[in-house]
Amino acid sequence: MTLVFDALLALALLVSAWRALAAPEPGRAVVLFILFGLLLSLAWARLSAPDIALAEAAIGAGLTGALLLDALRGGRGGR
Amino acid sequence: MTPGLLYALAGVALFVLGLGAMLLPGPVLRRILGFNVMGSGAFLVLVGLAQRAGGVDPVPQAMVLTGIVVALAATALALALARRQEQADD
Amino acid sequence: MTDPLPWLIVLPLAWGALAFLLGPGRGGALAIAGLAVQTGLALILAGQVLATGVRVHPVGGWGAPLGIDLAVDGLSAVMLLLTQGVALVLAIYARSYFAGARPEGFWPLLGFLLAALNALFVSADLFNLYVTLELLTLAAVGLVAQGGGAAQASAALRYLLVSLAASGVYLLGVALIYATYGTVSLATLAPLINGDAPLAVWLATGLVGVALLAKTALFPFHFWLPPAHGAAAAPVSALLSALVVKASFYLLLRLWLGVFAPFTVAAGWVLAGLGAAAILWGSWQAIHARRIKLLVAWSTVAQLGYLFLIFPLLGSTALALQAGIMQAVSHGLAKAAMFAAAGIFLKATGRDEVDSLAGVAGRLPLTLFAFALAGVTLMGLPPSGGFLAKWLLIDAALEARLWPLAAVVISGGLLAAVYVFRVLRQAFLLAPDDSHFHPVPRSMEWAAFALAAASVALGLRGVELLQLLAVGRVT
Amino acid sequence: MKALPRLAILLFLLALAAALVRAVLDLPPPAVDLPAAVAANLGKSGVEHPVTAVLLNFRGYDTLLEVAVLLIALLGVVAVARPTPQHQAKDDANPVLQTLARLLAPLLVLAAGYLLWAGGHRPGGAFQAAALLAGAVVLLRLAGLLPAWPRPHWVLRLGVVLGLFVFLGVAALGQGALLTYPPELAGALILLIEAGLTLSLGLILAGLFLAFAAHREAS
Repeated sequence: MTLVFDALLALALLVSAWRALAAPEPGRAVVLFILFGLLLSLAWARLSAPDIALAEAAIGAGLTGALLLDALRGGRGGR
Repeated sequence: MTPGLLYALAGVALFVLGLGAMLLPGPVLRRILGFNVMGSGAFLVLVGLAQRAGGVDPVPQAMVLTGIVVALAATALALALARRQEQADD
Repeated sequence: MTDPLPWLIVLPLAWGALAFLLGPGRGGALAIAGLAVQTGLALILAGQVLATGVRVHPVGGWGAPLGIDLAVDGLSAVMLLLTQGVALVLAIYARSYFAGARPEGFWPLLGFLLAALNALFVSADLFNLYVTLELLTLAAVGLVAQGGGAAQASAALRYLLVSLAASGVYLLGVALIYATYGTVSLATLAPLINGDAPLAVWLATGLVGVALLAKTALFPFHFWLPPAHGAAAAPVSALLSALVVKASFYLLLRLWLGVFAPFTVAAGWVLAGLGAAAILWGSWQAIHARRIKLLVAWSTVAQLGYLFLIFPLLGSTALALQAGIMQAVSHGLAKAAMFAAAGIFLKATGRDEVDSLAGVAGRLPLTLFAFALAGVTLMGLPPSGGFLAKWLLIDAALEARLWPLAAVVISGGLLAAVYVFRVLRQAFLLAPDDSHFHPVPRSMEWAAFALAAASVALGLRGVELLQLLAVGRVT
Repeated sequence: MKALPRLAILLFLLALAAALVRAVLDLPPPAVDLPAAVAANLGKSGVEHPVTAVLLNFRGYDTLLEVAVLLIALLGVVAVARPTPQHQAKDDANPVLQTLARLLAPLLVLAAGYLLWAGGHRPGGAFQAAALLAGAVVLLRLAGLLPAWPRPHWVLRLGVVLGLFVFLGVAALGQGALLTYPPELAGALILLIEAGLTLSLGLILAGLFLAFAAHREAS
């Protein structure tokens, strides 16, 4: 049962990453990327790596996300 | 299949996805996101394979913590350079 | 802590951080003092290696594979000496170059760049090497972006993205190695890796190799180098061309001769072929470059090509390694001198085209002489270090009956002569009446001359260097 | 780009993926058992949490270099940021956001302190604590309660490098090899390093954002 959850989570990781990279619009790409970071944080928790899960949520999704969002506000989205 | 192996395989897919985004032509933002996805994939492979038989290996976990911070530093620098480059185009 | 080895990493980190604390543009004197001490430490270390052989320093006292080991053999010692020496002279040059202008973060970044280089040359741990590579990349990119112009930012961004992609590929290779063997320590890995390793190790070898080739800018991965090295300030271009690209070459060589040796035999020819292409294509572009710094940068692409000609020969003769390192060292010195001279031309004439050099021979004879001496090394004329390198290379190629390699070496030297003489001929033309020359500090001219003279003198005193190089190899 | 190179890249990526998957599914058990070595030496490391022991003791050297990586990124971002003549963020900021920031920022700082302390024996530590600290600064900034940061003042610069200096000092001044802690002091020294790192990394991470934000306001 837990393996099913893991498989779904892995699939969600791939889909969110794919959509973030394929998104034509920068805002959408960044939001999807932040979602990817949060899902990844969950995956780290599933891998018994709570330290990385914390860091991924705070740094990978949080701070990187804040920087990316700020980049979007600044202009044409760092194109 | 253990969760470790499963996430390692997901990591391989993410790595190739991110590498593709960096190699194929596209906007700078996509390349920067691609670098992050690629790095995350490599991190998952590192920890996932180390824990493929179950159990916990703190060594790759500590390496990934280092790597996440390095990735943030690189992303910040890349975004700042991208913005500077863009200003010239205006 | 009395061992000089870790101080080569601690010191530049400390003066880099101190320079940051002092504020934008400050810290030049500190950097020069730090580099002088580091040069002394590198000499002491080289003496120790000559006297007692390979030195190992277990960080934290744990020892590999639990901890991280630092290791110095002859090869690392040569690279450390080259790095401290070139950086010391370039720091003196940069202090005059940036006088007046506030070079923002140049001095702290220089400290971190040197810490990264030294750490890379002594690390014996694949993951630690990843961290040093990232440190090196970010410091180099930060230096290119100094000055903050859009052109620099654009070149820096391209450089950064290529380097980051390469780092990611390298990291995956490390992950596969860790998965297979449970360690990333080179010393622990060496006895474990053999020819019938699983597919993961073959892939890891390929991934790490390609990543390092991209970072060394071997043809066809060279495309990021000319814009980055051409757009940066002259002292930065000199550091990048002389030292930074050599670092990833050094690492490739170290891994190729060490842990990855069982897999790399067939790829030697591919590398030599790419190296030959780099020599021809880089020289061709240098001959046709309009801007002088771009000419020198394309020449770097060509000269890096020689480094890869040695790979198919490494198995058959010890001459090949000697030739490669002699080329790395003499090119490092000569190219630092050339970029330094180009920076002086730029300051004096205010323009950066080759065509604007007319009259330089009369106004800046010492700098032009430095440029010409560096050119002698690039062409491979006696008695320069470049001559010794190319002589050893031809010798090794003929010994292995691979005369096409020898032919490439000779034609590369002729092509180098074309672009060097293109600059010299222009410099000897009479200056137009409306031209202005700005005075340039003598210290800058002497710095360029010292580097060029060293690249020639290397040919006369190369034996000592080769002796050091021969000291036992750590894997 | 033309279609052909694109197709070649896609084919290459597919081949790479296939080879990697095959390699991953066909691995022998590792020759070296590093987790066992970590467990055996955990008692001598000064901390109880294995990841912290690896991060700040067994492989603390990686972490030392990584601090320099962050500092470099900050230098790079500051170098390309253009100086700003004035900051008007305060005037147009949302009052609700300001109240929220005033409430949340102290909580984030408190949580950072907890994570820092917890790192010795359970998940947490300097990096996560620093990220929360940076989060507090960024929040205050977004609420207009802090100015942008185009050119850091010397007190800020001291805060930024303090962590590296503490780390370097402990690393270089010990007996024996680089980064050797005396066993009886290891726990205290690691906590000292972590405290310095939390402050400095927090400021650096926040600085990456603030220098960047200053850059935007200028453009």
